[in-house]
Amino acid sequence: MKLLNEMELCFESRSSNESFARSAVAAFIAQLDPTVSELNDVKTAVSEAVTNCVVHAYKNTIGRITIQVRLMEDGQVVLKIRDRGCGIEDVHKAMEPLYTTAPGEERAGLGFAVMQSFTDQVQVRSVVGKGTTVTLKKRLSRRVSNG
Amino acid sequence: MKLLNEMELCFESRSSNESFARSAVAAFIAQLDPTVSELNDVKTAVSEAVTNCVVHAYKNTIGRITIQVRLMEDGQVVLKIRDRGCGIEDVHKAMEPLYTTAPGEERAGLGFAVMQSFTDQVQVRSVVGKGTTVTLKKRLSRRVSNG
Amino acid sequence: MKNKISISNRELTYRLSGEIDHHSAKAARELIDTLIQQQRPILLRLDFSDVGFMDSSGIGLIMGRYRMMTLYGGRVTVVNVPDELKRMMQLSGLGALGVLEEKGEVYETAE
Amino acid sequence: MKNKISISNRELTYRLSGEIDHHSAKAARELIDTLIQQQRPILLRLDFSDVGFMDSSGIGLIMGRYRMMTLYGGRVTVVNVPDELKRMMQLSGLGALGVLEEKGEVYETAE
Ligand SMILES: Nc1ncnc2c1ncn2[C@@H]1O[C@H](COP(=O)(O)OP(=O)(O)O)[C@@H](O)[C@H]1O
Ligand SMILES: Nc1ncnc2c1ncn2[C@@H]1O[C@H](COP(=O)(O)OP(=O)(O)O)[C@@H](O)[C@H]1O
Repeated sequence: MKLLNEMELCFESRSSNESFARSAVAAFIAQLDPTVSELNDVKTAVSEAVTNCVVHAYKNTIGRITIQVRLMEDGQVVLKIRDRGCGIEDVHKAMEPLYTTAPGEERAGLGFAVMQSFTDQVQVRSVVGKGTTVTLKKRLSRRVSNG
Repeated sequence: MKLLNEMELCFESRSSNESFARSAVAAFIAQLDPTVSELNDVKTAVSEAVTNCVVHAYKNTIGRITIQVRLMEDGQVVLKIRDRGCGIEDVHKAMEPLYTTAPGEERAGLGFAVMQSFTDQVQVRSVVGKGTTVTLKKRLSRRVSNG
Repeated sequence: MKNKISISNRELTYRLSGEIDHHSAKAARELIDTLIQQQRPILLRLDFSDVGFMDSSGIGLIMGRYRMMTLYGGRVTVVNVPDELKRMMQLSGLGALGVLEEKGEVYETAE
Repeated sequence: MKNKISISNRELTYRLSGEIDHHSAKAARELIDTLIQQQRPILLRLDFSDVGFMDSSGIGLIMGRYRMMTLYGGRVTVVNVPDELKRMMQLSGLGALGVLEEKGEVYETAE
């Protein structure tokens, strides 16, 4: 499938960057003329993945988060959210709804569940001590352009 | 001066990315609570610098554009817009108002003049055949936070 | 303009606004918890009318307040959830705790 | 809703909207030029009421239409420039060409 456009975003794991990250991704995919609901889905999933880097991957430290976004010709959006943080020991368990290692910080354990519900596909690659890459795929409805 | 926050953005020199680039920068500096007019100034200057990469640096080809944004503690925003395109032979001449090498494409020759008028400082480093880096500095008024 | 906070008959209503994420939830949490401790309401009403975006941090925010109110013998109710946030609320299982006002009276904070 | 395009008495009014940059100026330019060639107006009125953002590509757009209209013996006038765009217009020197409607009548495109 042909790549239409691509961007990469790199920023520090400060919580004030959570809203920046999802706004920047939204501004980029706006090119595909998504519906309001599709845009909201992508923003929500990105917000979950970025928050996980801030809260879990770089707990108590500041590290770098990278987001790569690719827009494909068929309307598919491929997002990679990457950190070089602590990594996840048991990815399968981490992805279970309500599982969280940070209940004290009022994490609901729903981050991965939300990503799964709001996108078409979620892939997690993680190496303990090296970091985590979450890949999200979502197909946007292509609307007939009238101009 | 202490660095508060930093991000880097990398994207292809497609004209459809011009609006994405200025929106992403605006979303990032929103943290400093700029006035509407300051936000508009920064967006305008970024739009000029990015358009120059699309139109001049990578004329007829697609290359990579990088934007680095740093937010300093005193409210200063430092923006670097970098391309690896054709470079500028005579920077001094290029910066003269109304000078343009692309009148056929309806460039008004005002890009640098606008950057200068809408920010506090413009620096250009360019090597022919290697590329150009434009550094823009703008001090935002710090407003007393009430919450 | 509706009030952000209204207190009467030991009912505390807090109207959230803007985007709720991990960053913004922190400030809301601190303010609400201070109010709960000062006022000791028997009902905490969280009004979502003006929330334009929310990720699962919003669920954590509700759950945390639910725990606190239960501890003090009170209850929590979540009202005026915009359509865009309904899927998130459903996914959360909050419904099972009985905190989501299904339709009920249209509640408005004092003018 | 005002019309985007209105033509009467050989006056062509075109209401731009949204953000004008190098990317979006291209589409506007093509449409306006087609209209000029078909309609041969003696006055082209560019209405900026609904323009929320503009970089120097907007100046290039005006200058290009100015050249074309002058070639055909007509003129260009720029109306309803929002405050945020005034600095850009001033900087451009367009004032010297006499295309900027200073205050003048409040012009509105047909309902
Ligand atoms: N990027 C990451 N780096 C390290 N650990 C992570 C990362 N993302 C998720 N985790 C782990 O997976 C668990 C479940 O994540 P999630 O479903 O998003 O819930 P929550 O963020 O609410 O804890 C987290 O509690 C954490 O232990
Ligand atoms: N990033 C760049 N790479 C190569 N040449 C550039 C770049 N930016 C500007 N220039 C040169 O400088 C000239 C003046 O630029 P500018 O003032 O922005 O006006 P305009 O973009 O309207 O031509 C351009 O016409 C071009 O020749």
